Amino acid sequence: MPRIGVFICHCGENIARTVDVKRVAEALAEHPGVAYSTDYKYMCSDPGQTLVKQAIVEHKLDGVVVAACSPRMHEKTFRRAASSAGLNPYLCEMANIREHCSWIHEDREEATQKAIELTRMMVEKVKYNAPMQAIRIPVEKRALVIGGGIAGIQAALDLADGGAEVVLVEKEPSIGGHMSQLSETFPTLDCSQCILTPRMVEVYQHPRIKLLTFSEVENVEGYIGNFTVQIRRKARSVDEDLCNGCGDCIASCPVKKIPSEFECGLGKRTAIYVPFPQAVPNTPTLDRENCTLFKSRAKTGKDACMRCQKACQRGAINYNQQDRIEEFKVGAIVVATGFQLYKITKEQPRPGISGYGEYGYGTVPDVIDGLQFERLASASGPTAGKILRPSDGKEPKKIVFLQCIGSRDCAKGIEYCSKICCMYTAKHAMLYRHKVHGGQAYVFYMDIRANGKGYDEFVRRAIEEDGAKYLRGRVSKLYRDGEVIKVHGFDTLSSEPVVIDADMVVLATAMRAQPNIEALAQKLSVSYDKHAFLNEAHPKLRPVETNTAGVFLAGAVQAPRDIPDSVAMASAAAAKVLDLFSADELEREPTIAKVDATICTGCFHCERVCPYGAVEHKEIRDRKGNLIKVIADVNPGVCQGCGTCVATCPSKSVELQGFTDSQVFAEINALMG
Amino acid sequence: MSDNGNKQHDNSFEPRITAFVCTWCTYTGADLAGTSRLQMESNVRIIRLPCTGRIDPLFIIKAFERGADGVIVSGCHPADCHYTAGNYHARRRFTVFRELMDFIGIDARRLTFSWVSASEGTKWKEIVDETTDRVRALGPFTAYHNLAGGAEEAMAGGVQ
Amino acid sequence: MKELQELARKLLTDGTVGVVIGWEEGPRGIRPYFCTRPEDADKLVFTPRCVHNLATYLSPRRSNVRELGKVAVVVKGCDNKAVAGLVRETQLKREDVVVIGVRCGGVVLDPYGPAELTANTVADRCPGCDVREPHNTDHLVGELPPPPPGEQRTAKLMSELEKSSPDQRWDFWIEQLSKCVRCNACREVCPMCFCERCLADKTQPQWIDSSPHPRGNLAWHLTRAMHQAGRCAGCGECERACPMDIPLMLLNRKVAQVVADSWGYKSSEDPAVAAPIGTFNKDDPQEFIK
Amino acid sequence: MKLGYYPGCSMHGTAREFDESLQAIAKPLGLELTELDDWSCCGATSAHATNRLLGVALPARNLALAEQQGFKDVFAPCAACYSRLATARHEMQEDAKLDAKVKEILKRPFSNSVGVMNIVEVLRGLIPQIKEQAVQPLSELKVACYYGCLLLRPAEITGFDDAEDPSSMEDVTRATGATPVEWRMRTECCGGSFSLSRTGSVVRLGRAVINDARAAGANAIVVACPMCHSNLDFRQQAMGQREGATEMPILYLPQLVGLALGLSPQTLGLKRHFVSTQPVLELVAAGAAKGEVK
Amino acid sequence: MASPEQQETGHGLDQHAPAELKDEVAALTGANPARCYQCGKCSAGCPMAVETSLRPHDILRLINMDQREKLMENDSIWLCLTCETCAARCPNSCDPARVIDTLREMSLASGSTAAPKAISAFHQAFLNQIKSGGRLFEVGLIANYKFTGGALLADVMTAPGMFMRGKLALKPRRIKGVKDVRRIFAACEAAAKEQQ
Repeated sequence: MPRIGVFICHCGENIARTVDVKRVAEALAEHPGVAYSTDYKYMCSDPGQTLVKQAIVEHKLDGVVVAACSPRMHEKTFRRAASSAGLNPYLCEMANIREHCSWIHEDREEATQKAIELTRMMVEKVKYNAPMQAIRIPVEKRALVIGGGIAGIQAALDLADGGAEVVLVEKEPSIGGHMSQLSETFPTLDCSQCILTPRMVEVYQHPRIKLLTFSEVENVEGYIGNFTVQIRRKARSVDEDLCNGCGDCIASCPVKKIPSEFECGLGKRTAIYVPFPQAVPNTPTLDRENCTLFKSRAKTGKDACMRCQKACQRGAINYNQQDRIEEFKVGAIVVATGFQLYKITKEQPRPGISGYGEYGYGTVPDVIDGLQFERLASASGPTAGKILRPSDGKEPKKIVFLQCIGSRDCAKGIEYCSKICCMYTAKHAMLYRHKVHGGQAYVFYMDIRANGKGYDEFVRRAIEEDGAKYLRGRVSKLYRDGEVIKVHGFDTLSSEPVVIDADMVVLATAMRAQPNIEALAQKLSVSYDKHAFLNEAHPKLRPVETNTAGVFLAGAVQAPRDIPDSVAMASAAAAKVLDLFSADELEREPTIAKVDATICTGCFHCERVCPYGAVEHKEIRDRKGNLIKVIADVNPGVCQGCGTCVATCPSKSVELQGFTDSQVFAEINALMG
Repeated sequence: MSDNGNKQHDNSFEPRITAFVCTWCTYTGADLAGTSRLQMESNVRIIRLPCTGRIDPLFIIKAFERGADGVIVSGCHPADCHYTAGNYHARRRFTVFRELMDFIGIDARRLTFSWVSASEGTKWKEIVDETTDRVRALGPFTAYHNLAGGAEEAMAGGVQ
Repeated sequence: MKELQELARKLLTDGTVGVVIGWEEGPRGIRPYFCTRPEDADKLVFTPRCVHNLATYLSPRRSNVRELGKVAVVVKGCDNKAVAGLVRETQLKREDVVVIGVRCGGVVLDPYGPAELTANTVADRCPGCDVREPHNTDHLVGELPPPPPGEQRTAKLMSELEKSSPDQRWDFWIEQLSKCVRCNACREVCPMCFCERCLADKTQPQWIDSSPHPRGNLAWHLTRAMHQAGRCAGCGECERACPMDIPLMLLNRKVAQVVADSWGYKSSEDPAVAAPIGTFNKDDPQEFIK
Repeated sequence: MKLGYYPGCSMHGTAREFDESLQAIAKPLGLELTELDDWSCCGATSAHATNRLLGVALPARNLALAEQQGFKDVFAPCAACYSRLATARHEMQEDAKLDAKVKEILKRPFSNSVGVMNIVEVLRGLIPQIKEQAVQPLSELKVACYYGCLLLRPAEITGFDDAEDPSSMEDVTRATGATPVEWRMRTECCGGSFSLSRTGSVVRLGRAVINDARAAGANAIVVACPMCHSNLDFRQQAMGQREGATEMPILYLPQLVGLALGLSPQTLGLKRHFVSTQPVLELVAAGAAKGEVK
Repeated sequence: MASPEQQETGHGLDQHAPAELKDEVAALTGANPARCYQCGKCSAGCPMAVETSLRPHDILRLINMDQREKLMENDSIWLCLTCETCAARCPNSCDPARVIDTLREMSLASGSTAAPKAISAFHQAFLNQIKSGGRLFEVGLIANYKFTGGALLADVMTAPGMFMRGKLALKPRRIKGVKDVRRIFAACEAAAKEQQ
């Protein structure tokens, strides 16, 4: 006869108000197999847990049912309590008489009856519970970091310094991300390059970091501690081992008029190029789209030009290089793919988002976006740090900054706040004033969101010391009028319509999720919101984890983030990974499928339905080694415990531990008994 | 449709309904219904399973055998399965099973299949109330339970 | 007939196979015949009374058959679907068996009954048969006879049943299934029932009451029909073998119909065709789900 | 193309030349206009500005008539009428309660099945015919296409062109051989509905429009709305007095098309304008002359 | 941030208008004033902003602050040209144009006299014309308007051009369905009364 202990929780008044807990305890005491039954005000409290532990010992219990809240709430708590009293934790179950009973019923009689039945049901189940051990799986102590922006760099360095192997994948030819394009950074106005480039070099030289630029994640398989990732190394047409970064090829390239992505179209580059002087690695990349040789190959099938090859003494140029796939085993993945900027153009990349016709859909040449302004303000930029109009190279005497372009604009399809625009606009207003003496900056804003250390002081400085005129209101329309841009706004504070004849307009455009980030998210089976920002596991308590164990988030891939936030997230993610790597093995709930070799006929229905490919073929041989049969075998590391195989198996030769047929059978009988 | 409380007290019959639900979506949705204090019919007893993929037609047969008047099967919406595909397999399985039950002469209205996500506490309440009302209106399902049985009579208590 | 015998003799003589499983004239009618010697090959016959689905002897449960050496089996198109099924479910390696297909004009209900094929004697699966000439076989013998006479009775019965009320259906089935004595002939004869230990024999827990009572019978036949979903070859052996004349094919056909209507699957002679249970489409029909 | 024709009140009065020119170009372009029998006023601004229900019910009556008289589309050349008819159609689709209420008031069968088309939309559809029929390339003519408000806004109701960056009127203009100038004010309001009641505002707003057109080098402004026309044409004197600038002829879009088709100024009602259209006619002639030289 | 669907209360003609002005307006327009975050984009584009004391965003603000009288007694709502620029550019689809239409209607119903004489007189005259003939008879309109006190119109009368150019029909046309039209007027005016 089993000896099961039953513990009915009042949950203060939450359960006791509608459920007659005493009666439940009494009813269960009568139930066959129950050796001890009691009720208590707060089972999850220390005295409550002690009560359970003592009972286990005193009454030699071989099973425990706690009738309280949802198992999702406290199953772990009570299983821990049980095991500390020497009972196998998996012999402890919970009956949910709060969420599923006391909270949803008013009639005390009904609720009490239901509580009794639910508890009985679990008692019957527990009779068939078997002691189980948590599953231990080995951890591959190498991490994949996707994205080589500041977040990815920080995560990679923290991980590597923490002793983990790191594979850092960047889709562009160089790491550095958006931060490498910035001139100076708020709120301290220190030069972005000066603080970033050393970190980039550190990554490059770190013995434990394998840096794969111009590469993308092709495929991800496996599970926490044991991922297998395939990385596509895009053909660079330059042998990274042979190249010494002398730049002769670049000098030799005849195609010099390609708008530079790094300079946001404000500068030009060659067909074989490094995006910017401090690029890491400084190995050039051949842009086959624009290369004379590849163009003529496409047209005539013949190779033309080939100057870069001739120019290269090391023979590093390889026009026939192909994409190749490299495979790595990693234990954890940090996603730090960052963001892209919203563009106000008529054509938009995703439905639901629209452009700004009232601002000319981006056809007015001297209306630029914030990142372009960064390039103009950057000492290493196309104008060597001078603020000049793209149209005629003149210095703008009047400049207007518009905030919330795309952000907080439901009509354009983005209702969220991009978080960084208030700050970088203030920075821009300052930089402008520092570079164009006697110039006047106007800022149209809706609210100033400067909620960071030193942030508000920074904005105040832009207003008080650098004389930026802040007008509270959105601009209705702007258009080119001869030399100037007419900006029609309204200052809601002075309640006056305002028209400014600006020489230049800078749009603080919204931060958006990267293009087709959804594809990557699906490969990682991480969910994303309607704007394609990846979802964290919990908005407050698990901000850098995802719902896929072993996959973490850092930076603007999760939501608009500034540099300090991104770096903080990156370090947090790295810490999480290192924590994961701190043990040689992972513990997992033993809720997995097990095959009964004696009766399995090897029809492999289970294999067909298994979502994880956890079912393997196993040969059964007699002593002489003759093959008797081939049967199914479940890889405990891969099985996630959905139990689809069990319901599919015709002969019930596979069982799901923790939810066995006997347990479910007992539950059904108990309910209807 | 009767909301909670105003039950058809004129007939004393209260159906017994077993619900087989997945732990990730529907069970969590039912928890949400609880935390949101959504009052609902008290006739449903939930049996928690990892995934609808785990739910075997035998469960339903057994439930009816032992005298259930109605059965609910519920899990994650398509594409939301915690195990990516369990619900898709379940959907095929129950497509056949439901037709078969109907063909055998078991009133399909005693069976409810639904997708209830972790955030659909209200939908769960509706499923529970609707099913209860429907089955209550159909009356007790004794036909199956009363079939002459064999060895099981002995263990009618449900304890082996 | 000669063609078949010659082929069998050749296969046995040159040692390609150790046994040819076919049919022979027995005292009371046609019966399965395990031909192991070339000189016996002339005993092999194929007539409208060759009802048995010999694929069932390929099931792993019949390990004793395999002891006779490599097997050649004579199949009608319908039987061949079972062969495909066994291969599909890895119970049989296609290369381990020589499949001899016979062109078929339909068979009678009862191998021991009247020999001549008429609308009254024709087996239910034959009218409207789409595999009178088997596919994916190693050898194909015989001339293609005219199509079978008559029409499917089960189909008629099924639609009538569907028209009637749930209660009427219930009464019909309870009456039928109450007859079941749980002799398991249906299971034994079925080529697709190859489990080492049938679920119905499982006692911990005992999902299906094993003694012949209506309640357990219902559970058993429901479960068996479910297990046949997308697997049943439609050979009708279960119904023929049933000593109590329970119209078991009604259930199998119903399931086959659902499978066809829902996912456009028809039992196939090609092992490569994926079975409908164990696969899915993201946009499968789901009207019945709230 | 067969269309139910809803002229609207002004087409029979102040905007007579709009109607005349439209009728004149209809035949050569293969446009068949059947006037809606017993149509009534759309209520214009006055109705919807004071009583929303009325602002919907009045146009709805005409839509209902069109439906009864078997038209698939109603063509309302007057931008204001177009706006009212289209708005009524839209609001009844969006708002079930309103729909029911209005139908109850109309006391006639109505399933809101009739589409509403404006002059620009229609002529844009006829661009091939215009090119084909054009005998006088207006090559010397630079015009400013003026959309005003009611043609384009609100976008979810009109929707035939981009509300902020429209191009349809320019497309039609190009088809006539004339050159549309690039200018700013083409979608700004001219003050239309205050034409009689708050002339001050109208003069201020209208002047801005004309000045911008002039600055952009236009020889004329092309409009599709009788209210815009009466403001810019009839009130131009008032604006001019304060500006002392040269006059700016205001043409209706069909008048421009008519010129390209070689129709006489008379038929096109070009003599009915307050601001003389003579300069335009001279430029047309100049263009023709050049054409012959070539 | 709640989606507009969630927030929009039922559309027009609700029999029981809710207490607060913003709810009332929401019910009558289908647009939700509460979504206005005072960015002023409407006022920035409003052609009348230089002439009115209350600009579109002020009006939305006062609605959200439940300042009924301030709104009804101000002539700004009567100076709207209904050019729809505000509605077209509002980031939150508050549809100021429609909202202002509604306010005018409410103001009339409340018997406010805030409307500039010229404008209300014009609207009155205009509608009278339609009521009597089914269509607008401009000469009639002008006469009627002058009669109701719109002096401004003198210039049109004295503009000899109008007649010379045959731009003013002299005989009023009356349509067959004029009764029909009058019934519509009656019904709508009745409904308007019900509103208050």
